Amino acid sequence: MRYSGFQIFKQGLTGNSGWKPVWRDPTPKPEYDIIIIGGGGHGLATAHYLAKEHGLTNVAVLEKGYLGGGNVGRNTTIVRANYALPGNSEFYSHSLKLWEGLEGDLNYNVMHSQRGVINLFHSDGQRDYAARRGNAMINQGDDAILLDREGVRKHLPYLDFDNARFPIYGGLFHPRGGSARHDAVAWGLARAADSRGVDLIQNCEVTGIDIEGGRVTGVQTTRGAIRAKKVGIVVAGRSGQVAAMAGMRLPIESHILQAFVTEGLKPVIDHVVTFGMGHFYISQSDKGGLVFGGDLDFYASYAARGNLPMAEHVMEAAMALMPMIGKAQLLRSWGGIMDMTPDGSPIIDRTPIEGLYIDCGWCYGGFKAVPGSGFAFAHLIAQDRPHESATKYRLDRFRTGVGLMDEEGTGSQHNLH
Amino acid sequence: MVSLVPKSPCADLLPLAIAETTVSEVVPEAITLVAPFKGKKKTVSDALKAEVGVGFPAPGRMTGKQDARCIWVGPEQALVIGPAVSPDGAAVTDQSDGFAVIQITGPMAANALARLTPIDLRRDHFKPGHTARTLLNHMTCSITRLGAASFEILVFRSMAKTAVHELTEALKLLEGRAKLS
Amino acid sequence: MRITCPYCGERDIREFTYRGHALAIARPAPDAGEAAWDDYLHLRDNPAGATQDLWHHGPCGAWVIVDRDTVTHEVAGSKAVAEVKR
Amino acid sequence: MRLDRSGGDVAPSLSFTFDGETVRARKGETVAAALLANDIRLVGRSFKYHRPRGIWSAGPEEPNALITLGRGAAQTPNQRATVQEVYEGLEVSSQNRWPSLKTDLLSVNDLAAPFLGAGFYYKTFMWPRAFWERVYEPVIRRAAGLGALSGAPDQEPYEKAYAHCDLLVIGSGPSGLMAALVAARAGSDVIVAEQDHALGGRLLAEVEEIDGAPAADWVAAAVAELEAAPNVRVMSRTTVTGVYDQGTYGAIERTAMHVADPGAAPRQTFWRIVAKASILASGAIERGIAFANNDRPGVMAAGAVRAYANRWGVSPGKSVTVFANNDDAHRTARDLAAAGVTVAAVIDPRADAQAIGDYPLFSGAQVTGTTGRLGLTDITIRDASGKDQSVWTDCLAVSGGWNPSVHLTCHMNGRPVWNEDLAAFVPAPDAVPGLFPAGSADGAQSTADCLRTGAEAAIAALEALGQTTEAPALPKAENGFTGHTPFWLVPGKKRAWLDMANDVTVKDVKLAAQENFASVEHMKRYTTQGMAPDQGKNSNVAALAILADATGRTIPQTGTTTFRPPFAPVPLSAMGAGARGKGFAPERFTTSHTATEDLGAPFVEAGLWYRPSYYPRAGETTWRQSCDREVQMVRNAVGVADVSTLGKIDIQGPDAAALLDFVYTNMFSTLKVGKVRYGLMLREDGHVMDDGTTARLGETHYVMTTTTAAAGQVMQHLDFVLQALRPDWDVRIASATEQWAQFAVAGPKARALLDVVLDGPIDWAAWPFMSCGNIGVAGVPGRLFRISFSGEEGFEVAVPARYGEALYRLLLSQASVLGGGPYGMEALNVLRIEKGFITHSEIHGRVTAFDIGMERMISAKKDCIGKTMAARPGLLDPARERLVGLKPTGAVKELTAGAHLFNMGAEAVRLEDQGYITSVCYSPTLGSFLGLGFLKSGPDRIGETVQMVDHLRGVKTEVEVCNPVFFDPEGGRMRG
Repeated sequence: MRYSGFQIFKQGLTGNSGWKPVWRDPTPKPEYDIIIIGGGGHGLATAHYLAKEHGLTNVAVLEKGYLGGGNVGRNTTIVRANYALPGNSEFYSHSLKLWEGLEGDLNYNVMHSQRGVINLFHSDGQRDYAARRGNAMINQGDDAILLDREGVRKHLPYLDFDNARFPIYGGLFHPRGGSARHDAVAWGLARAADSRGVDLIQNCEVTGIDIEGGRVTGVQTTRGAIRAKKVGIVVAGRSGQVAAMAGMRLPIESHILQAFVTEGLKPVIDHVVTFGMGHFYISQSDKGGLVFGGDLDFYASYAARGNLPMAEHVMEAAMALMPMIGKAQLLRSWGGIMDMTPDGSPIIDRTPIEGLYIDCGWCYGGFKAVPGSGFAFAHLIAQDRPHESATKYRLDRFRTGVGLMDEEGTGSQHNLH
Repeated sequence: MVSLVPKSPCADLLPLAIAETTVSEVVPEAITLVAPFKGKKKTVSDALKAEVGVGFPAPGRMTGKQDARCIWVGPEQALVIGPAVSPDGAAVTDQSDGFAVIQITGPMAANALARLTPIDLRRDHFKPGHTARTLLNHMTCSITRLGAASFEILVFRSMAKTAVHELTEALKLLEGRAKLS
Repeated sequence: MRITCPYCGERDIREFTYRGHALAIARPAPDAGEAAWDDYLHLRDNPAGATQDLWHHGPCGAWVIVDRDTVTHEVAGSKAVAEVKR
Repeated sequence: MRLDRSGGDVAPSLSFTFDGETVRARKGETVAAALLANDIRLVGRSFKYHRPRGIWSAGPEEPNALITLGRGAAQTPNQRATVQEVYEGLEVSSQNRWPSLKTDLLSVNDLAAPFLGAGFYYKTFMWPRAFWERVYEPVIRRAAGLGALSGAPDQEPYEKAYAHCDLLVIGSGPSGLMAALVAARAGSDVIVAEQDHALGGRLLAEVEEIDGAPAADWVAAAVAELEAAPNVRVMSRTTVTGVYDQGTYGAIERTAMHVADPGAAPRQTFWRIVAKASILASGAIERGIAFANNDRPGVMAAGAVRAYANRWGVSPGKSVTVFANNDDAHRTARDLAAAGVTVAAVIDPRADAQAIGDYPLFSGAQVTGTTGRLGLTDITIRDASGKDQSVWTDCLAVSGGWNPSVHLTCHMNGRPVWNEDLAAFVPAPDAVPGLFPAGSADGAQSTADCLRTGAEAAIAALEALGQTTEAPALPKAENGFTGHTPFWLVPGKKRAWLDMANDVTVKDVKLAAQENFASVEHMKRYTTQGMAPDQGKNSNVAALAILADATGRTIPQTGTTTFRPPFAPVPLSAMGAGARGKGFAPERFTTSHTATEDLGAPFVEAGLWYRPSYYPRAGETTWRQSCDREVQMVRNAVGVADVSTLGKIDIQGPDAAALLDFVYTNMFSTLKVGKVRYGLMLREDGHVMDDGTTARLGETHYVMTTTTAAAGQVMQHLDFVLQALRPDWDVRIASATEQWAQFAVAGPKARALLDVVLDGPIDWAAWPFMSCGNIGVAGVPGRLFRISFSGEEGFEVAVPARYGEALYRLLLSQASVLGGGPYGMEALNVLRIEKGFITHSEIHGRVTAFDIGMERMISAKKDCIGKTMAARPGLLDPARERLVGLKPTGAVKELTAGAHLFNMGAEAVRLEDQGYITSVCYSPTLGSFLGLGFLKSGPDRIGETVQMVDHLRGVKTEVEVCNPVFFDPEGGRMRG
């Protein structure tokens, strides 16, 4: 069923009884060409692009809970392509281009809004690094504008310019950056994949990976064994557990990242704003809630809930940067499980087991990567060679030291990125 | 020959009094960090007793009194506040100028600290003579309970202004709260 | 979360910084080989459940090994690294 | 209207305004009570359809009556009229309406409702693409949201505080009070947190007796006992908002929101309460019934109607009706009738319902509709025989039963358990370690049960803390009104609201099921049910029941969404209290700060420190003029700079040398006493962590210098090495950064300046380059290091910090005699770039010793941190970006930091990228811009010309690749 304003009008006149299910609830088949473990954003995008780009539809996505129930459903919805280092640069650039066509591609309004991202800097040194990054963005063909203090003031007059502990020197403005409605991304991708014949199987937890002679042959699940020629693992914070089923140990430690939303407010913040000194980022959703977050809680955890000190730190950063939001009230906080790598950049690669592929290590930058990651992972699985946008996301780079992408420069400690 | 005029960390900041609670600076003769080498704790403790009459404290404890006291500040580390000491068997580091020593005394003292430090300050949990390495809002500090309503706080010298600001703000808010009908 | 510093007693986690898995204290020999070093610095069991990790109690300077559950955040115990390694 | 009650009611004594109209009120009332007392039912407009809305509840769960307080910078949106206490002069405004509450243009949305069902926006607004940001989204954003922020900074005072106790009692209804009494009498350290200003909970709202006297008497006695007990702290107006690990609770106290002139008191206080155990006595929240147009002002929760009547002496209507599936709600009719209010009808879907008073009862009946544009005027009753009749009523009290307030038990991922008997979720056992639910929060149905379970929970909690307590004699209390039959909705075609706050109706939930958003999480997210300010407190269970029905599952099969912190909204200014302006992070001041301020130097932040940028002199109009002068001053005479911010770590012990050999790449055990050596420190992953000089003051005594930025990290690193890796070493380390005020004295006249300041005479021959030692400084014991970060003959002189300001002033006054003076960070930066000295601009965390040309500093004779991993093949690739010097040679003579490098003739795109520039300066010494940067195979390309492109600043030039040491490469000036 095609969605459109006309369809809404038509259905509205007929009691809205004609809307069809957005996806089927298929029973798992005994065998698929490809199994994708994980029905989050990246898994659904992988399924979508396998079907759309490679014509592979004998594919199942196995999700232990509900579709889109992982980090794609609990994040601060920021979409951007503003990285400094090769590897990340071309990947996120490609992902952003996919975002720009995603609604047409999916026939689903994911509310991708290019409202602009402004990264503030607070010293000469930070400015120089922002300039290096901004120039890398333009080298890549993306957009970046270096704002001075007055330039920032024009866009964000409500910041504390008078008495800030860390004065605002300027900002790196990325006009094509923005946000999107997170759940809609998952649903739109799921609907598109389902419509092309991919089986999306919910409440189906993978409990084992079958390997024979160094080759993957299928998976064990809570709904029985399913055979497959190829298996892709895309399970974010749970990567360690699923990889262990195949006898692998990953360069990943799972951490909690909290996010926060206030009660609905009339529009006050147009952009996505980030505060470098406070590890704070904020935007306002179309419903009016201020959506914001900060740093990791810093300790390994699967609890999907945060602790107070970091929550307080985030509120303090908010008050330091933009005291005009002081009277907004925190409505809800939540935590996602982040698959942190030793350099803060992801992995899309083959594994030592033939036919088994992995896409993980998105740290807390996974949302904006959803289409790019799905596209590249689908390409890798379908063609058994990396897509040109993701050639550097190698699993062995930590061992070899080749092509590390440590954007933060904090080194091989998982929680510091 | 010129001579250098000393200036204490809180010279321009203290004393002050809010809501019958006073915040004042103490400038001890010396502050010495004493860190016994391996197996030398007893030797060092004896030496300190001989030198200034206070033994090396157990974790979380202060030994001695106002004129010469020794407060635990970390594993195998204590600060002797009072006369300068140089016991054998320990790494000795002069910290006389490294810390701002602030005392807060009065009915609001404990309440003000309860705005700033996450430790349990209840009387039966943190008694006179107890000391803690902890936080004063975002700063690391050492807090020692001197009496029922009296505490000594050590913060890095460079942060004296922030520490005094934090205490002042806490006291002002408490005073405002007390005035609510 | 609250963690017990072996010297200072139970404290709010805001007094601590986290380092990672406690395996960090078992530094391989310089010639242990590529795999051992990769294990040490990068690869993790990343357990969903009981783990041992390393925390630094900033105010007193102690490094602490904490037995903790990554799913429930239950803290089963802690000890000073210096004691473990002695 | 106000009820004419005998007893203590006082006449309204104060006034406030609602949308500009004056309203008379009694002290202690909520805004909602006062509005109802004045027959004001229309209070706001709904989120999506802009439907007229009134007051639903009498507590913090209120979904409809959200108001804005005050104006200007004090404007506070989204406050609950049912919580906010009135005070003289309070300004209250309604929200989400334009131009006025009664005439709201966007109420046109209500007419378009068939086209605005759940998730409609996902299906449209996609074409043309550019219209989303430009047209559709701005319109949607303007229409959405509830209240508005003023846009001005919140300058009012807020605070944060900590509290500790043995037992935290959350809520002070019968179970909370009983629990608190038991624990208090047992001598336990108790905190009672109550969101209301008065303790008592539902006992304040019901007509009941305890021990044969009005319940209020029992409450008063209990409160008096608790307040008198030295081991009890009563915190009223305090809502526990979150449960965190190991007995940590967040709570928000509305400290001074109820007074006209709060003075310096905090408006709100965010508490962190640490409790060994807690009692969850948070009560229950009444749920509604879904029927057509059940959202009109005047449709209220039955318990709320009783609260207004019994507690505040206010009847929300003149002719009240009741629609309920339970006995408890019949009390509403009984109490109002007793107060002299007309009770027009009680409609109970249970065929066997019995009246408990003198009122018309329609058993086996339902309410099928309501009318009244801006407030309820009539309801339609379908009686047991199926006959409809209309009844005039201005207040319909609705009850679909009660939901235990299990929210806090979900904060640690506990999933509440469906109790079929209660038709409600109750807390899962052990959902939160140390938390004991009691009373109606745990499903208790009567006051007697609440008192009993409160006592039992306290006994259990104390036992968990190792304390045995006798069971107390329980007061005798009400034990009835427990009959109920689940009843969720009245079938019909019209919209029946579930989540009034977010305008989610039964149709929306059914549409979600129809479209296979069948998971409860999908339904919630698709319809937005439960995502409004009340977070589903009023609607979750009913929505779930309807979803379960629509998908052919039971409620337990359907599952629940989860409640997350905070339980009640917390203003950011309270949770972020103290962080405005300079309060965000501690400020660190050097001893020379005041003297530097006196000279008019602007400061820059260096970590938490403030350091001078430059020292403007008369006639200088730009920073460059000052900087150039200061550089030349150092090169030609003498300059003085405060370098106290650099980390200084005292290292003592028999194994001090071994430690240094292990943490630095190069050798320190071979350093002679009285000498200083530059050291490079790696992270274990082989990248550079920090650099600095270390001096050997004695055989077993070193003092290490770190950069300002890395001081804390290095200290922690050394602690780690000593405790975790080499506990066998006997070494003690201590931060001595704050003990010393240290000043760089650099330039050809440095000795001349020091001759005046140091206790002399000095035999300079005994102070060669890289030497150090103790020395008298103007009569004070100090230290002298002969080191240089400027390339000139340089010293750093240190004195105990108390003398810092005096020494700084002395150095400056004596320097000026020699044509010298102070220099700031800008000049310091130029001096070091001229010499090719690196800072964290270069060692930015991604570079190795190899990258900065220092691979030879990794001693082959020993192991050190980072050595093994630095030898990974990828880190030794000659084609890596490696440190070089850069000089402009093209038409444009400028360099910019952050620019990228490309081969001549190459396009400035990623695939052609050859490197980037990290530091630049204008060198007045060499009359040119100079840069440091990283270039692929850099050191192999000295002499080559490459292009520099800075797209952002529009600068493009040709640059010559050169040795990074631009000035005095042999170092003759430094060695003197």
